[in-house]
Amino acid sequence: MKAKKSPAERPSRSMLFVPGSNAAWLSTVQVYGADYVMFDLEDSVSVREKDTARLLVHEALKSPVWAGVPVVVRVNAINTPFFRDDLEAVVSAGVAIVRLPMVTDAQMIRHLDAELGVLEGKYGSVPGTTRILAAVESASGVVNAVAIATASPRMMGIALAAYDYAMDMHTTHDAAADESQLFFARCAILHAARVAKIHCYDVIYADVNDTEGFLREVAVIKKLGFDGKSLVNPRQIEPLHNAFAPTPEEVERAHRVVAAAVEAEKVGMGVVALDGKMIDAPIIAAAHRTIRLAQVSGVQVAGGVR
Amino acid sequence: MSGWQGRVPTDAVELAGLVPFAGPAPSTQADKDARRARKVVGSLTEAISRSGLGDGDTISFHHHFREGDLLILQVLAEVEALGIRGLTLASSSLNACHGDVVGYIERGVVSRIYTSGMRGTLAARISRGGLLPHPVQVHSHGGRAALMASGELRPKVAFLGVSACDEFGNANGTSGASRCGSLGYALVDAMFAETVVLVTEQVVAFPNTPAVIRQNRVDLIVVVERVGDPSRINVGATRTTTNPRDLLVARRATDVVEHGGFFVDGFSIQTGSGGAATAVTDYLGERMERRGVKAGWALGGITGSMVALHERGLVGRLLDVQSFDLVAASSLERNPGHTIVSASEYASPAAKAACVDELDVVILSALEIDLDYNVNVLTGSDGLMMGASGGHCDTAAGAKLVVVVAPLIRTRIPTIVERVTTLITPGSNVDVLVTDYGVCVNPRRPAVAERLAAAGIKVTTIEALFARALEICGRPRAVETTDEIVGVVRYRDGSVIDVVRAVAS
Amino acid sequence: MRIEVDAVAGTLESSDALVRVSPAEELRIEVTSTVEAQFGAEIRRTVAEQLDRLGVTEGLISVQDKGALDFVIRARVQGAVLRGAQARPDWRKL
Amino acid sequence: MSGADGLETAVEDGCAIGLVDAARDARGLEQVRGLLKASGLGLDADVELFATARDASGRLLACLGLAGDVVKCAASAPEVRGEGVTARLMQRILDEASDRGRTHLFAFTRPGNRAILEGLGFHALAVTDDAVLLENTPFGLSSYVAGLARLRRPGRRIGGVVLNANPFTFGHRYLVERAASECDALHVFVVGEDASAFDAATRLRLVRDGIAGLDLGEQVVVHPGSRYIVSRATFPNYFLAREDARASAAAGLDLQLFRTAIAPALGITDRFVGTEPLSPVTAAYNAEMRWWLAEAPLDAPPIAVHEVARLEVDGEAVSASRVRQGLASGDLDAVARLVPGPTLAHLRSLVSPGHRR
Repeated sequence: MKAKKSPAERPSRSMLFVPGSNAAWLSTVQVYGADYVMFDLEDSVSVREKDTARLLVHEALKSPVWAGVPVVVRVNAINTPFFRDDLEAVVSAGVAIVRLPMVTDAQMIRHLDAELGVLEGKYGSVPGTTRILAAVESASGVVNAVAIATASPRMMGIALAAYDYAMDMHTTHDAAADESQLFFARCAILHAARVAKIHCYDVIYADVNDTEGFLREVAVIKKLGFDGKSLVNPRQIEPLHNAFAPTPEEVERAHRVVAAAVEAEKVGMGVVALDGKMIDAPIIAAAHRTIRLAQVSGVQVAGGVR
Repeated sequence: MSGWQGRVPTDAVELAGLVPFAGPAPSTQADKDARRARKVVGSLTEAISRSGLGDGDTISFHHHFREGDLLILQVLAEVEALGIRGLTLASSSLNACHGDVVGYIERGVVSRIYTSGMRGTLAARISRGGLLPHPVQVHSHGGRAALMASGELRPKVAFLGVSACDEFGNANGTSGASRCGSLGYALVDAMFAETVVLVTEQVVAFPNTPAVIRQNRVDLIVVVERVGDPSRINVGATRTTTNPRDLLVARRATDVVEHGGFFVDGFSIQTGSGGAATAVTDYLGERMERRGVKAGWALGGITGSMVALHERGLVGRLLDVQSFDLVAASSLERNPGHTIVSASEYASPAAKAACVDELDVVILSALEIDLDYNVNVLTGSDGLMMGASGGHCDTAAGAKLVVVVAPLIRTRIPTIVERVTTLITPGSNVDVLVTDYGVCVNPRRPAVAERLAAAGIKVTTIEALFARALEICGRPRAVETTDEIVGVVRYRDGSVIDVVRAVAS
Repeated sequence: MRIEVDAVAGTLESSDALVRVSPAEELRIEVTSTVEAQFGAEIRRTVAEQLDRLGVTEGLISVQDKGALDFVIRARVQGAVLRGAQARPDWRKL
Repeated sequence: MSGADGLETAVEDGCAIGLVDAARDARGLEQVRGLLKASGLGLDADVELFATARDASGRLLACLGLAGDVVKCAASAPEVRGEGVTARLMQRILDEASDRGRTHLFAFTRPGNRAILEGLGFHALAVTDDAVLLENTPFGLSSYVAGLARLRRPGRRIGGVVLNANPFTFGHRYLVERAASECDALHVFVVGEDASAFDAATRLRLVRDGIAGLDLGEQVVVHPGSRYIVSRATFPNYFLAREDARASAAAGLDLQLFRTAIAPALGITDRFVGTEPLSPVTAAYNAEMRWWLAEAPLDAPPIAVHEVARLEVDGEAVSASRVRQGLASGDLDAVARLVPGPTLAHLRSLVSPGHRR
């Protein structure tokens, strides 16, 4: 039986996509410090290479290169002939998280949940430990986001994919030009994620060389409350992490909030105050999040590496 | 009567041992052709003949054109046609473009080589043994100047390729068509060679100032169609890298420079060429602006990236022994703060002062680095020579913070090894290793480790990185060699620090 | 597992390997590698072990290695053999 | 290289890999033709597609062609010569060939490209001063030769004949008969390419049936053709019907393979060939045969070459092209005087109602 660490304890700002057919990337991308790496068996793998990519991903998951790293694998959609084989290939190799694309309703998640249960039994994994990340890429997926997000205890996150969603909405997605067409979908999956207490990932930004546009979009989704974003190139990791890093001032204040809370608890005070203002539980929780984020971002109060 | 005869007493005791004036030498100044013919000869063959080059002599070259050098093979062809054999080929470095030297070795034209490094087929053939009658002497850039100063390496003829010079031999690398920029390595040859032959593409009007190679060191001048192809000085690597691994290593290396203890106003730095090194320079510019720190000077091979920092006012002076790209080459002309240093001034341990001794920070690379931080930049782990000693051990000896950057794994070949195949730079001169898998600090430098840790930089150990590499790659089999010594590695002071043995076939 | 048809898996890109299999009455394995000096023996061991695990006792197997890590070589051998045998993988045995 | 360094890091080459379909992309093909010309190469008519590398502005930097199972017509602009781009082009060609069911490929190129192709999994079969032929498996030729060796016949003097037999005539039969009379055993190879008026299977059948009438029994072995003998791979010009400088180089590869691989496997000591008054390509082939089989300093025993004068009927040499002309003009009576019974029967079936061509 293989036990897995709960993904909720980890930072999850960045999810780096890697084509499951690319041997060089599967051999090297662990060094870039993405919070999650996602091996893709879906869009980036041609139909011709589905079989060999599955084998490559299976072997990669079992290899010492990826030992101890919780890897996400994007399988092909449920209604494709590849789904079952993909799932078996990755669960038999002990995958941590399965990203299911094209999710339109909660039934799909329950189906995946059941399949995972069967395969976990078959291959000796601890039942229920394989987590699910649902990607919604359609109007119905967005509308059903809450049901999807709460459909299984395996759910660790929900993600938006813009290309198909925009087409479904009779529009197009051009991140550099405008993001208003994604506004509703972003809000919808965010609400679903917060209701379900799971992570929420934004769309990819395809133009690797447009750092400015990328950062503009990152600023928008950070403000909205996203946990992170799907990435298509390692070069996007550092700018993303920097953008998500709290400022030294924010970190300092967070430490003071936590210290005040600890002090209040110690002396048995029910009410916590800092600088004459009341601090309630959500503020304390937010302060803990900021400190965690600062720790993974390398930010120190006394101005260290940024 | 010209009025000078009879003025000097022939028997004055006071003049004992002095030679009386015997009349002026016939003047060439009036005759333009005669003036020109003093040095300018019609062909390489004529230059070789007039130089008196004979069997067993030493000929020397510079490698400022790197992969674009066209001179060495031209000269060897002429030398062979003249029936001269058994030469020592002393180039400041040899590159992949010199594969045809193999034939000259086989035919007995070349029998000894002094160089900073080798690559391509020449390197592979020599590494397999049985080709060169005597092992290659591999020296550093500073070490070459020292070998010349000591007299061990004393070229009979230096053939120095320049894009243009005047008829007296005033030359620089910044005029004419094929500009290579600095002529820092060539300056040593011009200083020590018995006969200096400038091979130029063009003779321009006197005086071709500012001259780098000066007329008083030049014996002969020969015009050829091409001496080098400057577009191949930095083949493929002129633009900033987009390779994410290079960028990752560069960012970490920049963190180390920023927090390693020498990032203060007026500091000095050398970064080298290649994707990661160029990226370090770019990142460093951002950090300097953010922190309000300016560098006093930068040394070594100068790149366009470094020129950009200079022009933004972030680096005060550029001391250029070798221009790594055309931007650097042209900057020499327009930026008064960008000046040339000779290999001797740059790095020679025999010089009365060498710039490396004033250097604060150097970024270096490695083909292999062992658990004792010893570095190999000459041989691959398959035992074949494929790199160059360069200024590695010179700068490592001088600089106060020596940062080696390298990917931990190059297509399954771990960079960290138990024992380097060939020792170029002793580990006691290396402070920090930056890889894509993490940063580690030489245990001999606890202060550096503390500073990095205090800044929040995660520091691991070289043993941990080594273990990780083995876990991923498997353990590579040690290279099998024969007893034949094909290379002698000279440390910068001229001592022998290691030997390269032939790879068993 | 018996190789019925010619098949290929993998690529010639750096860090990958190209494996080619053909039907034959004997087992022949040819390996060339850019890291032959350091890892030739280990690669041959991995290939033989994978063929053994897949029950391949005859066929012509050629491996063109471009510095692939062990897991890549395993996957490429599996891929070529399964394609050549027109078979589906047994995930428990791989 | 670097002053302080000794190392350079490879940069991305920045090329985009694409395809030019020779049948559909006239503009792309013209660009390819230009690039080939700049490298001193011609554009072969049988190339179906080219993998191409272009820079960001769309300028063609390198190309690699696929003609059937042969990779050829490789060229690149001076600034991109190197293994990286060739590797990517080759990968694309391998993928495209694989989609068409071709996994066993040959490469026909200049000797200077040999090392690069060997780095891409190809193995050299034959080399001349102008060309090298390679295949992408270490087992191809060796397996073929091992198969041939099982068909060895005993004897001191062993003959070899290669026929296209398009279709089999009395002329071919005469050549076989003469050769057999001088040898202890004779191996007859029938060209395997489907590039002639009669398909390979038909030509092979007509040879076998036509020779059966000679009653030579076990003395003669008729081999189906292979990729290693007068094929598009070993002798492209035979099929391109072209008369340029490559004619000799290409024949040299074919003949070298015959001498170094095929003949030793079967113990062939003598090669027989008809005199060739009509086809210039075949005539050139015969002329080179003597050099490559009997004289060239190769690592294989020399083979004696015998030119056998053509059989004449009605005062004119019998040839397959004469038969095809007779067939085209509907003169079966004339054809009947040129071909053995099985060939005639086949030709009659072609001109019978419902099979008219």
